[in-house]
Amino acid sequence: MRDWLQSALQPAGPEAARVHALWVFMLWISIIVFVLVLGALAWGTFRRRAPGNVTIGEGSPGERGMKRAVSAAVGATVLVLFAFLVFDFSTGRALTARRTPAVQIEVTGHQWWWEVNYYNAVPNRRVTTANEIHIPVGRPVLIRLNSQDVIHSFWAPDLNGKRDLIPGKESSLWIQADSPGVYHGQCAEFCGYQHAKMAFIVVADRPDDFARWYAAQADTASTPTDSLALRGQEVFLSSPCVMCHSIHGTPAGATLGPDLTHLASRRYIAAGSLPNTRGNLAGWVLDAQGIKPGAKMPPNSLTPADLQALLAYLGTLK
Amino acid sequence: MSERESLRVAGETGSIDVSGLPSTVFGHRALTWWGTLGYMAAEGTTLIVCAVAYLYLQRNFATWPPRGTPLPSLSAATIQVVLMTASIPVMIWTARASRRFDLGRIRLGMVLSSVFALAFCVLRWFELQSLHTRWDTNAYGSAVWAILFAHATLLVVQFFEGATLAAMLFLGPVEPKHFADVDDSCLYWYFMTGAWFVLYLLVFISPRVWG
Amino acid sequence: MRQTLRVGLFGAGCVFALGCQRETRRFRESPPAATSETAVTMSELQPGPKARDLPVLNPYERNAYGVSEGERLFSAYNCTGCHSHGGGGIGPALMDDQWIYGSDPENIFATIVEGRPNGMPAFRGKIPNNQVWQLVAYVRSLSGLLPKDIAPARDDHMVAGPEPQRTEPLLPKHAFTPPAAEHP
Amino acid sequence: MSAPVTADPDLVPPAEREGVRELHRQLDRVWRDGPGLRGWLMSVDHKSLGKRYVITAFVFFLLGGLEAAMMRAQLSRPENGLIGPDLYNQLFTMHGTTMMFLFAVPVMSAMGLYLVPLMIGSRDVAFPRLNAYGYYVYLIGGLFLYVSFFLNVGPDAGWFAYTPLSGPAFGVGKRVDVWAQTITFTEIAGLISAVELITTIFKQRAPGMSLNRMPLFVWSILVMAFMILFAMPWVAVDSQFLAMDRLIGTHFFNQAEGGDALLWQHIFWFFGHPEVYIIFIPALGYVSTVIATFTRREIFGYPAMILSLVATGFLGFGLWVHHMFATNIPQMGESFFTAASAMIAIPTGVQFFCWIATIWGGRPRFATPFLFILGFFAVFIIGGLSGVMIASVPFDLQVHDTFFIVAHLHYVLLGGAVFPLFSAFYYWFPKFTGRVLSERLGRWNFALFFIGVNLTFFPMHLLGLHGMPRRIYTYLEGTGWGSLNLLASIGAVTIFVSVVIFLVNVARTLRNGELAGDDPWGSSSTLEWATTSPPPAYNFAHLPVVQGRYPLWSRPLDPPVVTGLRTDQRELLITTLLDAVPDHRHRTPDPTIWPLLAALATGVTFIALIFTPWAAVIGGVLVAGPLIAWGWGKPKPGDPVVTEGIK
Repeated sequence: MRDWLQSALQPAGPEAARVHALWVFMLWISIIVFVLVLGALAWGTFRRRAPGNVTIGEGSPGERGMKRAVSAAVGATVLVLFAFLVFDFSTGRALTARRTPAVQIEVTGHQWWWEVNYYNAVPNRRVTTANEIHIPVGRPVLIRLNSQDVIHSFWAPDLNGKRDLIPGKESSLWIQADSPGVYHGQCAEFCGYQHAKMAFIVVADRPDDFARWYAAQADTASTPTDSLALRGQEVFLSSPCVMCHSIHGTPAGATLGPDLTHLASRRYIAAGSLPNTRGNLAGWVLDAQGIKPGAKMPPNSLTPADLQALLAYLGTLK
Repeated sequence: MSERESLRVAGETGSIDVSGLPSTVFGHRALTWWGTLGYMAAEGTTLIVCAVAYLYLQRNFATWPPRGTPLPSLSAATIQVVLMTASIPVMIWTARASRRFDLGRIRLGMVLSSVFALAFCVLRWFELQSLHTRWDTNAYGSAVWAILFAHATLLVVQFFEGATLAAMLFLGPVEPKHFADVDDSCLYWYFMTGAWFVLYLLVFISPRVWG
Repeated sequence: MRQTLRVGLFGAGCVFALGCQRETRRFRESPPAATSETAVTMSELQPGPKARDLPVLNPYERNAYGVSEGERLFSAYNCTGCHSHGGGGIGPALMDDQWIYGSDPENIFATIVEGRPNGMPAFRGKIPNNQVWQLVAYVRSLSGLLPKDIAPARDDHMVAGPEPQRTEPLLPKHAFTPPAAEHP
Repeated sequence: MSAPVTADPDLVPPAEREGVRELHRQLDRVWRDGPGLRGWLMSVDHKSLGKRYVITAFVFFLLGGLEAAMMRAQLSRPENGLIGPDLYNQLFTMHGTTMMFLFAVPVMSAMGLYLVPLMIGSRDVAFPRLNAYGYYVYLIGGLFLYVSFFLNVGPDAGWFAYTPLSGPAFGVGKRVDVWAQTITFTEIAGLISAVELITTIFKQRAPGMSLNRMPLFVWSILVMAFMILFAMPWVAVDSQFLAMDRLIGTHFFNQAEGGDALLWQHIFWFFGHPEVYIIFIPALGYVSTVIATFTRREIFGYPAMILSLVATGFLGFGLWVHHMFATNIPQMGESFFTAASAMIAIPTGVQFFCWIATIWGGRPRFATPFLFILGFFAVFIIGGLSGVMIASVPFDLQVHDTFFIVAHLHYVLLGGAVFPLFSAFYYWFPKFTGRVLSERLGRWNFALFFIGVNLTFFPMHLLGLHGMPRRIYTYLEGTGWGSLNLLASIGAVTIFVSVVIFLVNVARTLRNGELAGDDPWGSSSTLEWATTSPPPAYNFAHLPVVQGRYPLWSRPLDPPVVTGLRTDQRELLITTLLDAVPDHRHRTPDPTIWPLLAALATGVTFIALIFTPWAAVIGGVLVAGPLIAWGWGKPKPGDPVVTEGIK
């Protein structure tokens, strides 16, 4: 079933499932139409004809039969299109039906990563993360979409269709996952050099897992205990890192780049293009341009010791 | 039976001798008339796009023109309208003269037309002043400047064409086709002025009616 | 004939060079440490005999991408907080042609890296050198010290015009009113 | 002078033979282009210009194809390091811009400019100098784009150049300005060709060719011309708005100052969707012409065909929003545009069924042009069906901006335009050059092209459904898209080979292909086949008189012709709009250099406009000079001159 990383043909939520049903219907209609039309063409082209050649330009016998056939074909076309419209409109209505969202998430597009903010009535319980969206399984979730720079498009094929993120024009999208799992998504509107590597994942958790995850994310980062990590924190705070990234619980509070408060808890770095391993992280910190040319993360030169310390510190940001 | 009819009947049976046909005609019979019409269609569409942009951008503002930008003053634009209205009879008169191959009159007509066109261009300058905004102030400024400039290109083209034609008619050699050209230039004139009447209502009046 | 050909080729060469230089996107810059901090002398005092101070040339002055990056960083690093979009505020205006500490690239570089009295903070170690040079290029473009075809055009922010000229902030179309959400 | 009625020296009694030869010599003297390079540059003949137009457009087709090949090479395997994002973005922008603006539309109007006067029995288009001007503007625009590309100033914001990515804040450097001005160039050329074609078709048809006897090809060109006339100004203005935003700081698309990014999309697609039909409708004309010739019977349902063409032309303007379904527009609008998009399948269906009926009732002959038409049926139907699918909003939201769309649009445009175009090349090549292309190579060309197209683009449907977005310069190993992409890249190689075979075929034929004679197909129905191949500078010694819808099929031995046009100067016969009754004789201009100079001045102006707005003023003066000289022609001896007080 789920043998593709992301696919509209392996629906994992009610929205995607409806669209998939529509697709199957249209596919079969199309196959039938295709076979019929090309069959008629083939027959018309290769049918055996009476010997002896007709003088050029003279109409052949059976014009009236042809007239009937053509009219019938046109009528059939109209009927098929009508059926298609009915199915389409019913699907469309179902998809835009309003529900009470279990969670509201504001997703903001940046060149080239996704900022994720969870609404919460209690201001200091709001959660900010990046490129990784956790949702409770089996519950409708409302995604509110905005962009900071250019037009992006939010698309997780397994869950629902896409919706554009247009600067200054908020839009919204419903997603819902039937079963726990990780669903991949990607930017679908050309947005510059790294449009190709602007991915994200949606993680559907069981309700209790989700609550646990949310609680953890809402906390600030704990001050490291071992000396190496402490050294790493100094490195972080005294290097260009702090110009763009924020870690709650430390002076680092910039919002240009992804929030790193719980970096170590994420599955991927660099907007879904690298698994979050120590080695990848090191490569990303030193030479991001080698991995995502044009990305806004500048290259950094750190002494091996500093690098090790920094990685140790980042590793503590569970 | 008219010349044409006889030719048609001839065509149904056999060959046709067209040596008797005229070589200079006016109105929709002439090729240039259709050419002019084509360009009026294209330029008309251009003006429509500018108007569409104006109306579309309006939805982004609570007040139109935006708060802080005064309404465009009417004086220059209204004078423009009056002057254009006044010019139309002159051009009709010129068109009639051209169809009668009256060289003297169309010379006068073309001179008048270039004078009018020049006056329009000058007035256009004052109209731009009377907008009380700049193209780079906000979307409203951009839209109105775009409309006035798009229409200004028509004025400039008309002045250029009128002046050249006048010069030709005086310096010669004058060919019959030039009479047809004068006729077409009058046609274009009606389009140019008519277009301005509409745009005047859009840019200068409509904000006053529903701001 | 051959002469004209040669001239033509030469011209084409120039255009090519300029076009390239203006348009290249240089993503993979050498890390900050590679360009030594001492490329710019911060003080007149030097050990040993006086060395001729060569004019430092900024790699981004002729590169539109570098300048636009500088523009992005200018607001990203909140230079706008004090200098506005060049108009000035708490800090001096950068659009005019008055320079307290000099308008040469190396002077502006020093200003950013070392900081200046009365409020200009020092960004040494915080901003990688290549980004500083990008900022320098942009700052110089603000007062028209860069060729027009390289300086960036208007940004997508509000124009720095007199207050009443501005439009009220726009309400997003189809604004969404959040229904009551359960709190996890 | 009274010329003998028949223009073929061998058909007239010996006594008159010399007179006929003299007539040919005389007309040739008057209509031939001047000698040498100068004459070549001064030419205003619709045939030499049309030929240049077609060749130029085809060269751009090859360039666009090479760009596509590079992209396929890059995508052939995951994480490929062949091409970086910067170059890749330029490549797909150049590919789209080239194919849409420099190849598809120009080649269609070019074929029209060459063929229409021949098909309606006239001697040139309505405004020959304007025709030359239009071609040179188009040529300059194309060269400008490619020179910029090689200077690394190639546009990189996509052929759709969505703001704000293409705007001043994110579109760095002059790349997008180059794009915007290229658009202006090509739109001017397009509008000129539209006016040319409409006037020519309305007023220059041979006596007796009333509207209801007009060949279907001419009808399709007419509809195309009208669509160009009302669609192209939209994108021209839009790109000027963009250029102004970038150069003089206007705010059309700047959200912060009340501009609107969606305004760009609305205006662009209000042109962009008709654009597709501007490309597709002339192709329908080729199909009808070729089918009639190779089934040797008249097209079934002539009135239905015309009504469908016109209906398609109108409906084409009502669909643009289906390119913007993902931008959160109101439900009501979506439903309307879905219905409209589905609706347009009906007129297309009507034409398909009429063609099938025609073939059924006729006696097909499987020459290469007809093979390409069969290919057109198979390929285009797939594109049409997937087109109906993506008219559905929910489904479109899944596949929008994915490779499914890439597959769809290539099936539609290659199937709907390029297959018929190749068919047209093979069909009319003898008329253009006087030699017939090799059938054997032609079959290879067709077979490989057919296989290649399906091999390249069918897998893309699956890629799109499996989540591969458009315009990505690479993709990760884990996506599993590798094998399908490799398949597509192999298909691209096949297409490449087939196009090379076509070029070889052309080269060999030009050197020593078999001679065509007037009509190598033996069963053609339209007037261009009534004259020699290639046609003489004056097209016809005597303009034909038309007495039916398929003049060459119901042709008496001694066909009626028009006499009495002056032979000592270039003169056209103008007829009435509806019934094509002779109305008057029109003096048409001789060769001149001014259109070329005017085009050069225009080019300089537009290019300078990228750097300073003042270029508009200086350029205006610059262009005015050649235009005055152009208009102020000295009358030739024999032209009537008006003296004082003529009444």
